Amino acid sequence: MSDHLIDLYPLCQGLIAFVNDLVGRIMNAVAGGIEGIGIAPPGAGQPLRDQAALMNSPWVIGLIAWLVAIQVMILWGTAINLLVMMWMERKFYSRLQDRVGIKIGLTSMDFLARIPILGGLFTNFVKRPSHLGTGFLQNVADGVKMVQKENLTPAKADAFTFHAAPVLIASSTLLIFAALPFSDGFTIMQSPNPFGILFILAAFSLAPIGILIAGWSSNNKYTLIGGMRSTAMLMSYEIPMILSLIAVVVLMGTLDPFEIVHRQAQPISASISQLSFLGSAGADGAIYFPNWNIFTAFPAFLVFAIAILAEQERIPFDLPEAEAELVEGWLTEYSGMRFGLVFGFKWLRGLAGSGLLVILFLGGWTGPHITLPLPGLSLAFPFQELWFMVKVYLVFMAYVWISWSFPRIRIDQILNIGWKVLIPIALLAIFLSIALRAFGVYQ
Amino acid sequence: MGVAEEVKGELEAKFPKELKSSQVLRPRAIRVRIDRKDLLPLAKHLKAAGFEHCSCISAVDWVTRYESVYHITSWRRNVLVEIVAEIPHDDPVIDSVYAVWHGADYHEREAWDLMGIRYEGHPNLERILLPRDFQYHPLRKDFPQEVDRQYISRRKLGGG
Amino acid sequence: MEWDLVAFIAFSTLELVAAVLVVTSKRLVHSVFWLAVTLATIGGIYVLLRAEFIGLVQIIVYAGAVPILFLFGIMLTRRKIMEEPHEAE
Amino acid sequence: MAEVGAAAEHGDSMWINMGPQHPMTHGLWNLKVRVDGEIVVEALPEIGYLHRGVEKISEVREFHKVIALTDRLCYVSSITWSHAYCLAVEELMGVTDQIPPRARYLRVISNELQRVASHLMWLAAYGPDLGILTGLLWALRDRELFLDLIQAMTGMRMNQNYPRPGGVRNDIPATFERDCTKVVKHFMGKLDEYEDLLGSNKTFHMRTKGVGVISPEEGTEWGVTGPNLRASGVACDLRKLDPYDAYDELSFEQALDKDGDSFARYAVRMEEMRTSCDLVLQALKKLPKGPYRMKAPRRAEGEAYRRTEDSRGEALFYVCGDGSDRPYRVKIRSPIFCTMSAVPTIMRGERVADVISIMGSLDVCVGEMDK
Repeated sequence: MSDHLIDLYPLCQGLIAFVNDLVGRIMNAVAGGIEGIGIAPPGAGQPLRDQAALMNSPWVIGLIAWLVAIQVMILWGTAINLLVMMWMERKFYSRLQDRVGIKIGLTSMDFLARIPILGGLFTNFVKRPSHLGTGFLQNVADGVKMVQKENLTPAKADAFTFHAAPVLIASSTLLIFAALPFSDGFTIMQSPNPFGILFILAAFSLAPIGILIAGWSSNNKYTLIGGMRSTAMLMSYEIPMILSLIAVVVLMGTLDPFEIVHRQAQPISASISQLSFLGSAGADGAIYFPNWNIFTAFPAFLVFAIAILAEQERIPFDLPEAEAELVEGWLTEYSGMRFGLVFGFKWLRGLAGSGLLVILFLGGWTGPHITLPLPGLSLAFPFQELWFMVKVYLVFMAYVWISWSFPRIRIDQILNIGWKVLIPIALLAIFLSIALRAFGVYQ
Repeated sequence: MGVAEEVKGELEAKFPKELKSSQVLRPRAIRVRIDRKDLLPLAKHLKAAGFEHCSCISAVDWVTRYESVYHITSWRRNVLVEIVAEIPHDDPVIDSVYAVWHGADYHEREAWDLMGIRYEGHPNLERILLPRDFQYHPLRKDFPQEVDRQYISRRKLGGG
Repeated sequence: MEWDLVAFIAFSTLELVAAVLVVTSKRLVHSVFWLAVTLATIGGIYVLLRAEFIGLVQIIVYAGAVPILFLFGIMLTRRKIMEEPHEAE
Repeated sequence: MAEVGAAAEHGDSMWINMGPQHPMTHGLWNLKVRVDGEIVVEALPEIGYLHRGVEKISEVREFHKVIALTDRLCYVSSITWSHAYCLAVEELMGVTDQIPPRARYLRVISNELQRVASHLMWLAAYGPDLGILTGLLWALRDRELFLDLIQAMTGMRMNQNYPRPGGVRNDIPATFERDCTKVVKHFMGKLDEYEDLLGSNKTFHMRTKGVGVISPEEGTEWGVTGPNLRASGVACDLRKLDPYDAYDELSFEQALDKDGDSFARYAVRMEEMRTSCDLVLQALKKLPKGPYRMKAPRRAEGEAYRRTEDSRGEALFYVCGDGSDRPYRVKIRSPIFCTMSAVPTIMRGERVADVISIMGSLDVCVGEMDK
């Protein structure tokens, strides 16, 4: 646990006081110059006293502090991560394909060199501006392009559901991040959170309705088939996903993500005493073998990882939008930013899925760290969010690796794998977990 | 005696009157020339004799007559028979060999499309390369080659 | 003010309106959409009643069940599900 | 259109247009499939979108000027098409026996390089069909090497205009042999990488094995040729059966498979790339000295045909002359045109997702199909 770097409450208090003061000064300057109006006699100081009092009440300041916190979390949790993950995927699969990939970056903006003051800093950019960047801004450019495009509604489409579906998909995906903790302190639903995992699953399971509605309402055969396939696939992979989750829950005895992560941070000998030779939590800083669920519930991990791969509609399972046969699947008819929304949310689902995988099986945000000797603070380094993001990105990279080296498989094969392979393995995993608990091997 | 002479001998023995001429082109290819009415019996005989592959059907407009040229291959015996069936110019009709070799399907449709030879007995003799509402058979010699170009240049001269 | 009461009134109003729309909608998909809204708001009411587990399970199960209902609706009703342009002629 | 409307009324099945603008069609054509759920009940290819009237235009051009048209029959396999035309014209002119030996070997080399480039283009298109974009990038990367070689040979990167009646356009540059050996040996190593990515990939097997099976009888009946028929086990390689150029002086085995499914077609094409590389190396070793072209006559009379093993199957040119310096009639037999007539038979009973797997493995080239 580390202390807070910034306390938001006094910050917001100071901010509001500053705004109040500023407004008062302006009012005084404006109204004070007009004689006879009398709303603000010179020297009264506070023209909007009651309002200022309301704004200064702890209730409002607390609300604003909360909003700022939520905004920062959502922004960092989704928007920034979305860009980072898209960039990582594009760069990574470019290397797999023996090429360099996207290169638009800050250095590509050669107008920076023409700004008189900053010009000296950016002179190098002029020569081959588009060949110098890291490519991070490419996704921003794509997003801007999407925003500029027209939002078309097909003539015979069912306008209400056609427009409602992206909202449903986007909002349900964002709901996941309300309960997905990035660290002990980083969450909107605070610890303890007894049904956090259940909430995430509930939010995960809302998207198929949106996809089905989107596919139907576009009034296009490709989207209809894509929507049907997508729903069939997501439904049938949710079952092994939840079953494999039950195996973990049986081991851990809780649905609280914080509790699950804390239990995984302990050495494995704390749960299985027979494995004490793997090291135990002794002195501070001792390296020990952690109690991650990937070791104790490996079949469940396998099933869960494959199910998450399907939930992301990534390539071995991307039949719903198999571009070679169904053009773009259920999102064929969407255009402009509405397309960008539903398309980009695939990455957010990937982020949420990878995060869930890390929390459930890979020890979440825990890992070896040192405490930085800062005056007045006890900051852990690498801090918890960094551990979490490193793990999530590694898991995500594994998914990218898989999806760019496999062909997509057929819908009947996908469903066969789901029902005939994954569900038996998941049931086996539950059985194993129950056996571990029942015979007292796992405490 | 090579395999081509063998096949030629067989055909001459089986169809003594029908073959107008027969010659060996290369060690593994022969050419026979027949009238259009003898096509189907010859085709059926060839099919029974192991010529299972219909390579190509070409239609040629020799102004005085049409020719429908069949290249029939046997993969196992490795020999090719080129059948030149003559068709009178005023009545461009010939029997379809679709029932013998299904591979003739698209070739006959193409020949009908481009040359206007009607293949009797073809199940679906429609235009294949050109639009359905096209009215001419462009590979005929009386279809002027330069029409389109003149049309385009006139349109250009007219400013459109 | 009792926020629980406000939320309850909001949820139940939404639920009632959606439930009415389920029955009155002419198109299959609209009914399904409103059905999903109805069931999700019932989940919200469960949460308000301090039965979080039931509420979340309600959402998981019914969000899963509704698309299957919809699939059955499409498969088993012989109505045309798409606007075929040439059928208007 | 009447039957299409009737089927839609029936309600159980629906028509899907895969084309003319569809990721499945590599080019401009339309495959209408009637599906019952995911099963294809009926498939109707619609072709002709790219008809340019090559046969008609050829009739007003001199014999050697037609080569510029045959180059453009298939943009990924220009040399093999022009080569087939030149062989037919030489036969018509009666100079087949007088082609200089060096020209015959140069033709083999250019043909085989072109075949590898064409098969790589097929592989590049087949990858994204099945969802492996990595395959596309890898195949295009290696195709670039072969395009460079062909460019060194012919001077052009695309639509190479190389064969001539009587030989080839120009001799190879001095460094060609060294470069070619290097590239071909490098590429033979890369072929094993493709085997890792595709051939030994279980998911690839799931998509291609047992899909779109063409039986030998069916394939021969419908006029399927080339790698597609050899995948069914019919030995129909015209380089062996009806040798032209220097093929009878080189030793090679035709690639055969027996399953006739998409995977067999993939395997045959991969094997053919190996064979082609081997042939190039052999021909380079045996390359005789001497002139690379003879002076062919300008006029010709009569009829002649020649068939060659194109990258996609049996290419046949039937050329007639009336004694002038222009062909009287040129008939092109396109292998894909004939394969397309078998598509309704192959497709029946397959799944929609497999339509892509099958059409991709057939290697459609619309330019030569529509002429």
